[in-house]
Amino acid sequence: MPYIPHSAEDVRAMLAAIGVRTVDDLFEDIPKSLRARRKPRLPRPITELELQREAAAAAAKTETFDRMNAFVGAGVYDHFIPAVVQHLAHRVETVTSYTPYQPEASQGNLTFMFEYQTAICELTGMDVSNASMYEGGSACAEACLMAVRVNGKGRRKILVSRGLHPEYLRITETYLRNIKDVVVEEVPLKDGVTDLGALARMADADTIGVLVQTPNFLGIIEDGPAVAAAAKAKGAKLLVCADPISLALLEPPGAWGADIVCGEGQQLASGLAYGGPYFGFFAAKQEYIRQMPGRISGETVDVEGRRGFVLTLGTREQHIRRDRATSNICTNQGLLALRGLVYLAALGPTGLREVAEGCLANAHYAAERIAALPGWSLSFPGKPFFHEFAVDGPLPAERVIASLRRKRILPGVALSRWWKDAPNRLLVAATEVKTRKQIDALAKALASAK
Amino acid sequence: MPYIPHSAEDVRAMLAAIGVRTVDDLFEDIPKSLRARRKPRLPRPITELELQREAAAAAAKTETFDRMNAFVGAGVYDHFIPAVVQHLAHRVETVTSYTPYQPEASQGNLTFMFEYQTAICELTGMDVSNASMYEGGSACAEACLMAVRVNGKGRRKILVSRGLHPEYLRITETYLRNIKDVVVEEVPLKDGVTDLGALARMADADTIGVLVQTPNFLGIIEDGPAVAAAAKAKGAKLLVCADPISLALLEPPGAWGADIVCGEGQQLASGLAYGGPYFGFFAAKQEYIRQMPGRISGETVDVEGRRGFVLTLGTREQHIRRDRATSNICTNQGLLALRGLVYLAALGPTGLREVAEGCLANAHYAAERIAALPGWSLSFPGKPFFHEFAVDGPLPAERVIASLRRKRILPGVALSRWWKDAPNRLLVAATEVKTRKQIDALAKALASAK
Amino acid sequence: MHRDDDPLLYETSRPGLRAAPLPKPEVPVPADAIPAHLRRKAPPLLPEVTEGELARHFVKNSRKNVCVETGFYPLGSCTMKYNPKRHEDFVMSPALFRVHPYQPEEGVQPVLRMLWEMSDFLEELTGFHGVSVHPSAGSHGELTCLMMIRAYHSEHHPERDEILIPDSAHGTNPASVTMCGMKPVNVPSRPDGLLDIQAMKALIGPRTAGAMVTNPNTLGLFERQIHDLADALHAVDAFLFMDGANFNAIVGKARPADFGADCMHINLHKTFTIPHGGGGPGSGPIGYVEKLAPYAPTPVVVKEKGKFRIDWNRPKSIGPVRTFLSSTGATLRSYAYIRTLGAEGVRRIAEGAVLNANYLRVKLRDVLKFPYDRTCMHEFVASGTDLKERTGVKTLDVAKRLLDHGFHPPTVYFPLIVPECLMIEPTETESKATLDAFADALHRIVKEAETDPAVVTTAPHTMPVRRLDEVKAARDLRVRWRPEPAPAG
Amino acid sequence: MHRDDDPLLYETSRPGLRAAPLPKPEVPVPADAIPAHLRRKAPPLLPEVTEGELARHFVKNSRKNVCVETGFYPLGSCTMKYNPKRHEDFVMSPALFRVHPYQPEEGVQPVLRMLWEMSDFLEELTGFHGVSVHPSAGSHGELTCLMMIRAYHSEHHPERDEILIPDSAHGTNPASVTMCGMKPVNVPSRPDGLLDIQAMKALIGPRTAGAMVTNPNTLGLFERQIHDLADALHAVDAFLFMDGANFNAIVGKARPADFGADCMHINLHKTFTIPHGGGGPGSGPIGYVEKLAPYAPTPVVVKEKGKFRIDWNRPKSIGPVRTFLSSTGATLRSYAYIRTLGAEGVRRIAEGAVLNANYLRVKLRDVLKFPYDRTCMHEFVASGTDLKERTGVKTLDVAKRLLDHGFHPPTVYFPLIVPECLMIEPTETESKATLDAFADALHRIVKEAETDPAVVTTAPHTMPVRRLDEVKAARDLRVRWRPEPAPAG
Ligand SMILES: Cc1ncc(COP(=O)(O)O)c(C=O)c1O
Ligand SMILES: Cc1ncc(COP(=O)(O)O)c(C=O)c1O
Repeated sequence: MPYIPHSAEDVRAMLAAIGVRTVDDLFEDIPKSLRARRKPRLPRPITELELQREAAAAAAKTETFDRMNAFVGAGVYDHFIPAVVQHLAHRVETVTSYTPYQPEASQGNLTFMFEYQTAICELTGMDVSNASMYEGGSACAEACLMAVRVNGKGRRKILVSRGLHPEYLRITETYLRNIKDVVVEEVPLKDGVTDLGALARMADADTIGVLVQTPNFLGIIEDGPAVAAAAKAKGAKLLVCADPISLALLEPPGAWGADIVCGEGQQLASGLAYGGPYFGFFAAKQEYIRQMPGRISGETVDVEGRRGFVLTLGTREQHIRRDRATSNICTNQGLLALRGLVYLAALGPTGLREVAEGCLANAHYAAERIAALPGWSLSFPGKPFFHEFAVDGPLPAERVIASLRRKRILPGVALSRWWKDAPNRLLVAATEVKTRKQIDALAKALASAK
Repeated sequence: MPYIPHSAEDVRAMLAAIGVRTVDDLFEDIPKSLRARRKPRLPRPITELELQREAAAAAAKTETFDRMNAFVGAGVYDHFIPAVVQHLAHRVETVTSYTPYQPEASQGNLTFMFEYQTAICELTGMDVSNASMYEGGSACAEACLMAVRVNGKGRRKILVSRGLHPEYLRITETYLRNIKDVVVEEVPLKDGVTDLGALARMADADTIGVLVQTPNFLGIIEDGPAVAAAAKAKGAKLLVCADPISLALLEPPGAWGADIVCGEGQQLASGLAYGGPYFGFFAAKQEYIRQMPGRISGETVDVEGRRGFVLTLGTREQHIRRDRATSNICTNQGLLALRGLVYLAALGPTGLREVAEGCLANAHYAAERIAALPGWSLSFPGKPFFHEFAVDGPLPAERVIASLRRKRILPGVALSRWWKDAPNRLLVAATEVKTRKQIDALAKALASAK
Repeated sequence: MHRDDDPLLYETSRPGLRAAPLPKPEVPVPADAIPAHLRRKAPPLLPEVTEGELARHFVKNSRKNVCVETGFYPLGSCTMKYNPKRHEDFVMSPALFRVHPYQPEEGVQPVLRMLWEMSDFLEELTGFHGVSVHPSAGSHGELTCLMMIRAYHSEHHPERDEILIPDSAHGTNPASVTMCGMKPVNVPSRPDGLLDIQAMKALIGPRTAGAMVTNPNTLGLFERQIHDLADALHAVDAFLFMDGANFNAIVGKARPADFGADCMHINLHKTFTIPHGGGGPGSGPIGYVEKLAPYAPTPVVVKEKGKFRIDWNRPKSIGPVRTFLSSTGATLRSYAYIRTLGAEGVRRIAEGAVLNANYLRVKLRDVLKFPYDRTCMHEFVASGTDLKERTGVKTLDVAKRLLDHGFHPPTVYFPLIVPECLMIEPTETESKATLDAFADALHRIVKEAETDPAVVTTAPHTMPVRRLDEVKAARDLRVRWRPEPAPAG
Repeated sequence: MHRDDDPLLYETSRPGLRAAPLPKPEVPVPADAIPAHLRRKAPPLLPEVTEGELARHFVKNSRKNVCVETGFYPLGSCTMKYNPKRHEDFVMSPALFRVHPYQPEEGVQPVLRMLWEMSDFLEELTGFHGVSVHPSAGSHGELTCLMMIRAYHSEHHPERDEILIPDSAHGTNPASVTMCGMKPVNVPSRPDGLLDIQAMKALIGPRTAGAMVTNPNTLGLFERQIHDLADALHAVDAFLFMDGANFNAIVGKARPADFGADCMHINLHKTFTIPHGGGGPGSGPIGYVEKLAPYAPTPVVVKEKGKFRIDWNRPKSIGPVRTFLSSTGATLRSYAYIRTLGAEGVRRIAEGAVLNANYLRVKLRDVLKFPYDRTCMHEFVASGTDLKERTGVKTLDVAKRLLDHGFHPPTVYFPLIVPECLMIEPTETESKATLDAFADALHRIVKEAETDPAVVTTAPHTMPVRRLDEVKAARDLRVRWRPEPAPAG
C-alpha cells in the first residue's frame, strides 16, 4: 500500500496517543457479526509497470480510433483536441480540489465556472447556465423535471420528439416514470424530422413542454422555429437538446424561443473515452434560474471591494434545501466542463466556426460520395444535416459494419438497433478530423461491402 | 502566427507611441544590403491537427520500442518511468522558468537542484555534485578538463580506458585536442576489461588522470579498486564514468577513491528520445569544488533567517569569470535532472535496488539462454556484468539484427561498428522492463537467425 | 501571491486573436447546406486570445485554488485523499480513451473486460449480489437505487412511497427521494449520534418503501444496530438503502450486504480515488441484493463464452439513468487503484483512515468540544459552540483562519444536527507530521480567538480575496460575463 | 503564499516508505553476479516517501518559482517567450520518444527525416551552406564553431590562436575561446554601443584566428558594420563567428550568412521556443560556410535515394561534441514551431519582438536613463545610475521590487559595460496591456524610490524568502543535504 505515509514508528506513537494497542481495536464498534469473515478475494496487486503493460496489451487488442478509419457518431464525436486542453485543464490545482464550498480558497475554479457559464449562454443563446450536469441524457431528463417545476401547474404532458437520441429518451422516461401525474409522450418523425403536424395535434393545454433535439439523432437539423411555434401556441415550454459544435453555424435555440437548452458536452474536448466522463450542459431563461438544477457561480465582491465569485442560489440545492431541492445533483462534471472552456477559449468564435465548417464539409462530401454508390442512397434526401446522416444500403447495416471492420473501417452505427424496421440503415458521422482520403476509402469499401 | 497578442488596433497605437509608421521602419538599422532579399522558403504552415496527424503517421512508420522486443542499450537504456515523473517535473513553474538568477523568485528550482545534488552525491559516493551537464559524453570530456585544472601542473597525459563508450572517447578527444600540452592515450582492454597491466605501465608521473567506465561499454563491471590503485600509485586522479542505476548495487566510486564521477543521466527517467534531451551528472571530491564546471545550488539564509538556496560559487562560471571560467556551460539540462530527482525520490533506495536487481536478473537470464544456443557464446565468460553483455554468434551481428528485425525483435547493437575485428559480436542489454517471455523470444529467434 | 484583480479571459479578448487554428477543409464547405432561417446570425461571444494568454489565465487562476496537492484538505465526508498519477495515465491510454461506446464490441473487449471486472471487485468488497457501474456519482447512485426500490414496489405494493431518513443524513438523500417521486420521513438521531432504531421501527408503516442509512454515519460513527433496522424493514417487505459515501472507513473490513442492506451506492471518487476535479467527475456504482437485481439499470456488460457483450435485454429494468455503460474513464481510475492495491492494500485504506481520524481526534480534544467523544471511524465531528460563547469566534471564522495557517478547512455546519459543527476527515494518505501540524494550527487559532479575535473573524488574510459577499451575489445576480456597453458617442 | 520553511524531501523521509514499487523479477536474481568487493555496502540515502508526499513537495515548491506562465519575464538576452503546448505533445509521440539512437536506421526514418529537414530549415533561415543540429546549447555551439575554426587553422595557419571579442559580449564567448585552447582579445565598444570596427581591424594580426560578434548585440543594437569586419577578417583568412542568441530579432528578415559571418550558433530554446526548464534543456545548432563544412561535427544525417542515414565518415571533422546526433526532443520542439509558423509566421516573430521592445522602450523613457537612446531591435538596455545617485536605490533593488509588483525582473548588471544596467527583452508574445502594466510598475517603483526607498531596498516582500545571503552560501558551503547527527545516548 504505497499511499500511507506512516513508518512503523509513527503507527506505534499514534496508537499510544489514542490509547489502544492495535489498529483493529479501533474497529471495535463494528459488531463481530458484521465484520468481514475473510480477506476480500481480489487479484494479486500489480505494480505500475505491470499496469502499463496491461494498458499496452489492451491497446494491441483494441480497435482504437487511431487505428481505424471511423465514422461512428450517434451522440459521441471524434473532434480535434488541442494540446492546451490537457495541459491547462489538468493542473493539480483544478484536478485535486473539491466543489468550491470555501470561495476564498477556490477563486480559480469559481472564475472558470463563471467563464464556462458565459460561453454556454453564448453558444445556446440563453441567459443563464449552470456549471455542468452528468452528461447529455440525464441533462434532458433534468430539463423535463425543471419544466414540470416551471410549468407543471395544471399540466401533465411532456412531449418528446422521436428525433431525440434514443438513449436520452429512455433516460427521460426512466426519470419521469416516478413523477406523479406526469406522462411522457413521443412525437413521431416524418421524413427524418419531428412531424410538425403530429406535434400540433399532440400539443395542448395539458402540455408542460416539448423536448426536441437538433441536429436530431438522424443528423438532421430540425426546423426549430416551427417546433417552437407549435409548442408556444399551447403555452408549452420549449426544451432543446443541441449539439454544441453545431451552434457555431446554427441559430441558437435561445433566438427561436427555447426555454431550456441542454445537451451533451462531450464534443467540447471530453474525448471518446468509451462513454465518459463527459458533461452535460444546461442553460435556461433568466426567469427560471431559481428552478435550475446544479451549481452556479455568481459574481460578487469581498469586504475590500474586490471582485470575486461564489456558488450562488445555494437554496436551490440539496445541501441547503434537502428534499425541496431542484435536483439531487452534488458531484457534477467540473473538470470536463473546464476542458470545454479551455477548448472554446482556444478556438474562439472563428476556430469553432472552422470546426463546424469542417464537419459540414466532410459530412456533405461523404454523403455525396455514398449516395452516388450503386445500391446506396440518403435515407432522407433534401433534409439539411450537419455532421451526420443516415444512408440506406443494399445489405443489413450490421453486415456492412462487420465487413468493413476487416478493412479497418468503422462506417457508422446500425440504426436497426433502435429502428427494427430499417435494417439496412446506417448512421454515418464525419467530423472535421476526417481527411478526404479517409472518406474516399469509406466510399470505396462500402461499394464492395458484402 | 497564433502567438502575437496584438489586435490591429494595438499595433497602430504602439507604432504611434514609438513615432514610426510601419513595423518595417523599426528595421531601418539593418542596412538594405544585409536584409533578406526574399521570404524564406519554408513548407506551408500546418495546424496542430495536421501536426498530430504527422506524428501519428510517423509512429505508424517507426519501429518504436512499444512495438519491438528490444535489447538495444549501449549507453541508452529503456527503463520504467513512473507516471509521477512527467506529472511532477513538468509543471509550468519548472518548465517555463529560467536559470535561477533571481533566487527569491526561484526557490522551487533551487530546492530541487539542492536535492538532486544530494542524491547524486549519495549515488556516486562523492562530496559535491553540480546541477547537470549536457549528457554523458561531454561530461566525461569536462571531467578531463577539470582534471587538467586540478592536476595538470607538470603533468600532461590523460589515460582513457578503451572500456569507455566509444562515442565518449571521441568526444573527449575532440575536446582535449585543443588543450595545449595535453594528450589523450588509450588504455587497451584485456578480456573485456581495462588491462591493468597496461594501465600500470602507462600510468606515470606525467599522468594527470585515468578515466574508466564501469560497467564498461561491453557491460562488464570493472575492478574499480584495482584501477584506482594503479592510478593513485602515480599521483594520477581517478575519473569514473558510471551507470547511475548500477550504483544501487555497486560500491560507489567515491568509496574506492574516485576524484570525479560523471556519466549519463538518461537512465534516470529521461526516456529513449532518440539521443536526447538527457543530462550528464557530475560529482567530485569537496576539495575540487572550485574547479567544478556548471551550476551549483547552495544553502543559505535570508535576511529574516529563513533557509533558502542560491546559485553559489558563481565565480567559477562564465557569466562572472568569462575567459577564466571553469567551463563555458550556461544552459544545462535542468528539467531532465529534475526528472531524475523525481524518479529517484519515487523509487527511494529500495525501489532503485529493485530496478537494478531486475536488470541484473534479466540480463543474466538472457545471457544464460543465449550462451546455451548452439553457435553462440558469451564473449567474455566469467566476467561480472550488470545489465548488458557481449555475445559471439555464428553470423555477422549486422545480419542477425537484420534478420530479427523482421520478427519485431531488436537484439542489440553490433559491436563491429567500433571493433572491426569482431564482426559477429552483439551487445545485448536487458533491463528490468523485459519479461521472461520476451527474453525467451529473443533466444528462440537468435537460434534460428540466418 | 499577487492580489490584484486578474481580468477574465473575456476581458483580455481582442478581435482576431486565436490560440488554435484549424486546417482548411479539404473538400468544399457547402454554402447553403443550412436553410437561411436556421443559420446563425451573430457569432457566439467567445474569448479571442493567443495561446500564451490562455495559458497564463488558467495557470494564474488555478493557483488561487487550494487543493490536495498543495496541502491537507480534511473536508469531512468528501474523502480528499491523494489520487495516484498512474491512474491518470492509465485512463488516457488508447484502449480506454480512443474508443467509442457504439463501436462493435469485438473491437473493445479489453475495456469491456475491465468494466466487468470492476463490478466483480465491487461485489466482492460490498458483498452484494450485483453491482452496476452505470451511475455517474453518489447521488445518482442513490436515485438509481430508489428507482429500483420503487420499481419493485410498483409491482408488489404500489402504495409504498415513504422513505425513512435520519436527520444526520446528507442532503442528497432527501433530495433523491423527492426526485424519485417519494416522500422522505425525517427521523431524529439519538443524543449519542446514532440511529434511533426504536423511533425508526415505530415509523415503519404501510407506506414505507424503505430507509436510507449512512454507515458509518455522517458523524463518523458506526451504526451498530443497522441489522436490526434491516430486519424490521425486511419484515414488511421494505428495503434498506445504505449511503456508501463513507465506505472508506470499512472497505475490506466489513461488507455492507452483511449489515442487511439491500442496496448501496459507492462514491468511487471518495473511497477509490478519482480526483474530485473541482466538482467532478465522480462515478457512483451501486450494489444490490438478488431481489432487486431484475430492476437494475441497463445496459450491463455480460460475459459469455469468454467474450464480453453489452446487454440491454432486462425486461424489468428501470432503464438507463445516463447514456452508455459507465463513466468509463472515471470508473477505471478506481479499477487501476484496486488492481494495484489488492486485498491487503484495500483493507489498509480503512485501517489508515480510522487510525488517522482517531489520532487527530485525540490531538484536538483539548481545543474543540466533542459532542460524541468516543472512538470514531474515518472522520469525526467537533463543535465550536463553546468557543463561540467564550470568544465570539464562530466555526466559520475558524475555517477561514485555517486557510491562513496553510490548511483547507474541514466541512462546516454539516451535519445539521450539531451546532457550529466541524466535520474532520483526514484520510489515510496524510502523515502524522501533517496531522500534528493541523492540530497545532487549531490550537494556535483558538489562542488567537482568545487574545486577538479580530484576526480570526476577518480571516482569511492570505487568500486572493477576503470574505465574499454571498448575499450580494444572490441578490444582484450576475452569473455570466457581459461586455461593457460601448461608451456613447 | 504560505511562507514557512517547507522541509526538504529528505527531511520528511521515513524508512520503509516508497512511492513506486517495482514488480518482482520473473527470473532469479543471481546472488553472486557481483564480486563481493565491488558490491555496495550501504544503500544510497534517497528520500523514502509516499507518492502523495512526493507530489505535495514538487507542487508546493514549484509554486515558489516565477515563470513565463505566471507572468511577464523580460529577461534580456534569454528570450522568455511563450512555449506552445503542442510542441510538448509532439516530442512525446512514440515515433520521437520511444526510439533508440542505435536502432537500425530503416526503422526510424521519420525522426531522421525531421532532423534532416530541421537543418534544411535553419540553412534557409540563416543563409549558411550547412547546419549541424548536433550541439546541446548555445555555448556548446560556440565551442563547436571555434573548434571548427581551430581545425581549419591547424591545417593552414597553426599559429592562429587569438579571437577578438567586443567587451559587450556574453560571458560564454570568452569562456568558449579558452576552452578551445585559444586566447580572447578584448575590444572595447564605441560610446554608441556598437563595435569599434577600426579598433578591431587594428587588432587583427598574424595570430588572429577570428572574431566573435553578437548581432544584434547585447545592447539590442544592430551592428551595421559587421560586413566590414567580416571583410577585414576574410582578407587575412580569419573567420567571423556570429553569436546567434539574438536571432529572434532578425529571423526571417535578415540572414547572418549575408552579414559575412562564417559560422554561427542558434539557441533554439530562445528564438524557436524550447521551454527553458529552469536551466535547460536547450539545443544549439550551428550554421557554417562551405569553407568550414569539412570540419563540422559528426555524426550527420544524410539523405540518399530518398532514405535517411547517419553518416560518421567525415575525415576532417572535429568529431562529436556530444553523444548521438542531436538533443532530438529539444530540437524537434523547434521543428514543430517552424512547421506550424511557416515563412510568414517566422518573419512575424522578429517583427513582433522589435515592435514590443521599441514600444516598451518609449514607455520607459521618462523613468529610466537610456545610454543608447535610439531605435532598438528585440531588446534594449537602460541604466539605473541616475536613480541610484538620486535615491540610493540600486538596480538590484528595483529588480527585487519588481517581483512584488508581479513581474520577473529584467537581466541586471549585464552587459558589463553599462553600469547599473537593466536589459529588457519583452519578446513578441506579450500584449500591449502587459507592457503597459510593466511600465506602470517601473514608474511606481521609481516613485517609491523617491518617497519610501526602504520599501524598495528591502524588497521582495511577497516572495517565499527575502534577500538571500550569497556570501554566506559561498563561505559556509552547503551544497548537499546531510542528516542531522543522531543525538548522543
Ligand atoms: C454522505 C454523502 N452522501 C451522498 C453524497 C453525494 O455523493 P456525490 O457527490 O458523489 O453525488 C455525499 C457527497 O458529498 C456524501 O457525503
Ligand atoms: C548572447 C548570448 N550568447 C550565448 C549564450 C549562451 O547560450 P546557452 O545558454 O544556450 O548556452 C547566451 C545565453 O544566455 C546569450 O545570451
